[in-house]
Amino acid sequence: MGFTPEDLPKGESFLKPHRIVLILFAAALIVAVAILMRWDWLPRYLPRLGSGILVSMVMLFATSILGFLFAVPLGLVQVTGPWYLKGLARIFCTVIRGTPLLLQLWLLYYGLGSLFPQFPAIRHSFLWPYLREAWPYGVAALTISFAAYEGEVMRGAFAGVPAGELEAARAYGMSRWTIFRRIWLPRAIHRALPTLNGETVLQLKSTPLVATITVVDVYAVISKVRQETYLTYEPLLLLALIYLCLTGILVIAFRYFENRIPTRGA
Amino acid sequence: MAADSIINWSLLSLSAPGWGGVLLQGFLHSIQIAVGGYALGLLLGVGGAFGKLYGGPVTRDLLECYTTIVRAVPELVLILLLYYAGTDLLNQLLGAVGFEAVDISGLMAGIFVIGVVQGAYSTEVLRGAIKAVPAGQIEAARAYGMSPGKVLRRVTLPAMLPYAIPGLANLWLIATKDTALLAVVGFSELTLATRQAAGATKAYLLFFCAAGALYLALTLVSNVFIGALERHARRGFVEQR
Amino acid sequence: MTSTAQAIAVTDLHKRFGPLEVLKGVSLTARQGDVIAIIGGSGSGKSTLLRCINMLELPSAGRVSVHGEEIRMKPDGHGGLMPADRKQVQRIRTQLGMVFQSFNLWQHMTILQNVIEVPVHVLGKSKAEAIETAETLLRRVGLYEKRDAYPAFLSGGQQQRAAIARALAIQPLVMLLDEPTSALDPELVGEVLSVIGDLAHEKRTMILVTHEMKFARDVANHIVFLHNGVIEEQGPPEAIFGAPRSERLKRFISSIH
Amino acid sequence: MTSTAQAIAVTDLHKRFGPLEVLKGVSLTARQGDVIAIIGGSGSGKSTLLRCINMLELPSAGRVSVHGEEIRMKPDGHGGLMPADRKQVQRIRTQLGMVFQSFNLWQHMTILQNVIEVPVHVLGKSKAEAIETAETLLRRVGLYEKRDAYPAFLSGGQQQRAAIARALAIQPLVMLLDEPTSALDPELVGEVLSVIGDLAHEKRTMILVTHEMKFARDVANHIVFLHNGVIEEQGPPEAIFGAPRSERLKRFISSIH
Amino acid sequence: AQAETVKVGFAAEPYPPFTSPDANGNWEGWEVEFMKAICAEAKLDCVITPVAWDGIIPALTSKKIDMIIGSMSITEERLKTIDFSDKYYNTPTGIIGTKGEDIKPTPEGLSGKTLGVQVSTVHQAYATKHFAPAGVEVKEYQTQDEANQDLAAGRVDAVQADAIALDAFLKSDQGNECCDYKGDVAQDLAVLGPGVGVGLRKGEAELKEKINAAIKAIRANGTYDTFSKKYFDFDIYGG
Ligand SMILES: Nc1ncnc2c1ncn2[C@@H]1O[C@H](COP(=O)(O)OP(=O)(O)OP(=O)(O)O)[C@@H](O)[C@H]1O
Ligand SMILES: Nc1ncnc2c1ncn2[C@@H]1O[C@H](COP(=O)(O)OP(=O)(O)OP(=O)(O)O)[C@@H](O)[C@H]1O
Ligand SMILES: [Mg+2]
Ligand SMILES: [Mg+2]
Repeated sequence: MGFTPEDLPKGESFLKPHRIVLILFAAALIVAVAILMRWDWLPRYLPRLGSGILVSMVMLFATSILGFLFAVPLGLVQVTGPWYLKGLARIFCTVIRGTPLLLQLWLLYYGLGSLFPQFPAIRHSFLWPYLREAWPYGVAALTISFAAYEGEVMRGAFAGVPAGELEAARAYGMSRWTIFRRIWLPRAIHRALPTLNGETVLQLKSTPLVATITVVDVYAVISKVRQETYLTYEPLLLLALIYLCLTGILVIAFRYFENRIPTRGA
Repeated sequence: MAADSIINWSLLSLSAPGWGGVLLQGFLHSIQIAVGGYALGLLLGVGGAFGKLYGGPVTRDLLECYTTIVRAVPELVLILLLYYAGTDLLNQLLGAVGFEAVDISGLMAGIFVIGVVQGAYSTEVLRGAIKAVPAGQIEAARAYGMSPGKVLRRVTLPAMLPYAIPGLANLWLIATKDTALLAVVGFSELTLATRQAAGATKAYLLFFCAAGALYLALTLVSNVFIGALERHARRGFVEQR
Repeated sequence: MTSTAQAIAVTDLHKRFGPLEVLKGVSLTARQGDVIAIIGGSGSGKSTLLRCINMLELPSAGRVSVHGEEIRMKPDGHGGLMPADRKQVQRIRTQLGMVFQSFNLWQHMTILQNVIEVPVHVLGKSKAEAIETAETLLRRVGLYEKRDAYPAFLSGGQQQRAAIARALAIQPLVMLLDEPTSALDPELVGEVLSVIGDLAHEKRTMILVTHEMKFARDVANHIVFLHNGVIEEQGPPEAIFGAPRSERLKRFISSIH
Repeated sequence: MTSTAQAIAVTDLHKRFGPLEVLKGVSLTARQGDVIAIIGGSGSGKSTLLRCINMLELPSAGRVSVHGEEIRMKPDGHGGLMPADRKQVQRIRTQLGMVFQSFNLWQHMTILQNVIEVPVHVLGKSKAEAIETAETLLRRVGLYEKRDAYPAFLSGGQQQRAAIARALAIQPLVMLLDEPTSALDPELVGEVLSVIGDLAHEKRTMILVTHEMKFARDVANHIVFLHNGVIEEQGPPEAIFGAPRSERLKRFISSIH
Repeated sequence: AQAETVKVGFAAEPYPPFTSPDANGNWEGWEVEFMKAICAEAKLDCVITPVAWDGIIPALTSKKIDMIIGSMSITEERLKTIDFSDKYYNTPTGIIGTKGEDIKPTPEGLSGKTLGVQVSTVHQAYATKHFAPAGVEVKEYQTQDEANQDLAAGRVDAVQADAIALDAFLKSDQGNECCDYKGDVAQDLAVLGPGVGVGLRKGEAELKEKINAAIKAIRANGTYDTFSKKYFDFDIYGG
């Protein structure tokens, strides 16, 4: 029995005898699932599944990019900002992280959203066609949530950039904005990438919540399959598979960015 | 539309016709599930982490599958799958060996589901924490002739705590909020109780805010305890700004 | 403007951290081409003095001039000083090439990117021109082959040399070096020594902190012995090491076995 | 059992990391009371040799004896060796006091707890007795006042001394020290030197790795020059530093300015 | 005979006047009274078990509940998976909409509008079959309450549901203010089915007989009418 990772065998080939057995077993399981379960409904729903996946992806990308844009200032002011901004950012992050996303979503959609029509000014404004849709509320709630979680991550990342590297930048006469743009931000993002990867997977997994406010994402499509076919497991298994694939794509994409700047393993 | 724009606080009173009691009851259920699920998850996590670090190749690969799949599939889907298929399978198994089908209560199912999900995450947190212990600390213990078990008890476990606590604390907060997902299987925890109260009284804003406040209070109280625990575990470690 | 030959002038510099007064009135002049070595015990304020010269630490009192231009300061309202003109400090810093004890290379850039960063993004040189200069410098410190490596993959000595190349790339009037040979093995110390010797021949002014007395004696033309925040003694190496006058310096030198 | 005077015997030791052969057949004997200094360039295998002696690295081939008892090895099935008897290794390790280059103090214990940990939990001494010994040792290395501090709050020199106290507390037959003066200022090097001198007077055997030649010359009675995984030359300090024979050693010593 | 325990499932959301929770956490409404009457009559020891509507059929088939008394209409599609007792009520299907909006309960009258329905109801099936092809945007909600909510909030123009449930909504402050009844939809037996029955697992003939007998009995002895009068001023059993 060893106690450091160094003791573990490494550098061996991926295909070892027990792996082959495991893979065969998994393959058998998949074949059994494919044959023994009912999949005749699949072709009928394919187009809808496609558009559902598209909606999920759009939700994911739009909200993570928007959320990240908010997260950078949120993290930054918590590290260097004046006390009132620091306090506000802290409160925002604590409140959002302290309450369930589902609740925030409903609060926005059924709570806030149902207040709007009471004001004729809003009801007759050009915004109304959007405000009566569900997706803006979904995007808003997911963006806010991502911003709060990422704000924390970026706070840690900004604070974690070695002070010496910032000092070096100052010592060579960089202005504060140049330091931020050239050294602090890229370095912080570089440090935060592995965490951001995990958080983006979490964000992907939060997207099905928008189905509860009538946005038809892939989860909603699968729900519909379940309700229309009264099948319990098959649609859920397919859904799990879809999310596994999406996660895989995300992980690979992030790996690519991480590897652009190599870091030395511990 | 002035009817419900004036807040009717009496709706929150603890006894009927106020809904405060129902909400608190749901809150209690949420905490029960969170505590149970978290404890189960921790148990799975300790086993998983050690299995992954020191187990045989088969154990490690199986655990890798477990953590990868559970962390990649949305909790909502896992809860539905485990709730329906998991209990179904269990009963079929029991039936096959000749036992009576057991009746799995919503509470037990909830704890089971949250525990399985949490187990995957805490496996990773604990594994990372053990790996974060500087190799030199463990080498020093071995250099002075400690047996493997002693190294684990006297050095590895206490030394990894500071690295594990932030992650484990996050998991606890996630556990308290994941209970909300059990609303989809009709378990009457805080979120569902809120929805019922809001639906019956139409005071949506009021009840959503009340539930939010309850969750937030739980988070804040937890933070106090976590902070104290972390300070204790970090004694001897330099503050990292 | 005073004589152009005066590269750095520090006058009656004080620095306190809360209750602790680290520098208690230090005055120091470096003429162009001088190599000044600051020696002294741990905690005597050597690094703090170096950092005050380029305003990485703000002095509590005192004046600093670089090539005859005094850095304008104003009270910060807490009993200390702060720069009156941020732009002036930024400009003057581009004339001071600092080499940090812990290198402080930017980890997200390759060695070449580290070296051209300031010329391109602060001094406004063209990228092609900056790369040309940088490659010459890297060749000189023996790191040309490593120009596309990231700092984390270099040995300590290589990082040290990259940090020197980065400081040289801004063509500074004055180099400030904080323990440039710490954590190097004897052979590498020799290498760094020769690079610094070359720089001295080019009449570049250098102020360096070191705890390797041999190194100080070989490279500097002026030694400053700092003790408890004041300059106990200064002078040419022969005088300092050969005929120390103060009790403290005698004890310090005798401890070097 | 061979002569009790033979504290450590390393015979034809080989160590490879994958394709890289770091030690290519090293033999070394230390009699009781010897102080052996291992010198050599960066990457020459000094640390690896020290770590092979107490089996922190498993040798690929060769034998190690401690006080005449040979550590029994068996093939590990991948072309290397592994201990045949884990219990024997654990027992022998309690006779070898290792001081690591990076100290490796246990961060979650105070200095006193660090020092009594092994006596109480491995050697089975009573806590009171262990504390008494530990306090004597800490007084001796000048750390008695710091006994309830955690390692992270000590300066480098203090940590270094605590690590020595921890190794001494197990009353080892042999001390293994890896660069015990790295990152210390000249005055602190002197302190460590005197502690090691005291140990030598007690006839404790010591094997130490260092890159400070002065230090090696002052403290050791036998110098081993390692180059590229083989012992190029060994002998008393006067011979090694005064009259080096091999080309490589001449060059290494001349680089010490 | 000894009373056996059966778990009766229904949607955990308010669906007045059939099932809705009160502030004590108790469930009340017409369907709750019907349930009690049936269980008393059939000598069953019933446990009220609210579950999520969209998982109610899996819950039945995986034995988490034993029967569904949750305003579930008897349809061909559902009969493929589960069994039903005889119907115990049948009401028309209607459409409500924003006051003053020109909406008719026909494909043409709804064209270009947004119609809210609850998922996995006959209303969803009906709307999908008859309205969606005519250019009506059909929006699906997890609960009827949410659909009503969005109608009041102006996010949908009309809602199709059970006429009685809609009536209850229109009588509430919120419903009264925003919306009015636009009429019944045309009958389509194949989709809307013969009415609402008790949902049962397939192959449990004994339980099914008991329930059918109990429904007959409470219809005959007047119990059904007695509690129905508290809620409705017409015959909810329907033709
Ligand atoms: N930011 C700070 N806050 C508080 N005290 C500080 C700070 N920086 C330095 N000091 C203190 O000022 C004194 C001088 O520090 P300085 O780093 O200048 O010493 P030094 O002469 O460079 O020593 P060394 O040889 O160990 O590098 C020390 O006692 C140190 O603890
Ligand atoms: N775990 C390891 N895996 C692979 N290579 C290693 C490992 N440990 C050491 N090496 C390599 O073995 C060689 C010798 O390393 P060692 O640490 O013994 O050098 P050293 O003589 O102590 O040098 P230094 O003076 O820099 O400490 C080096 O080239 C090093 O890269
Ligand atoms: Mg210093
Ligand atoms: Mg070494």
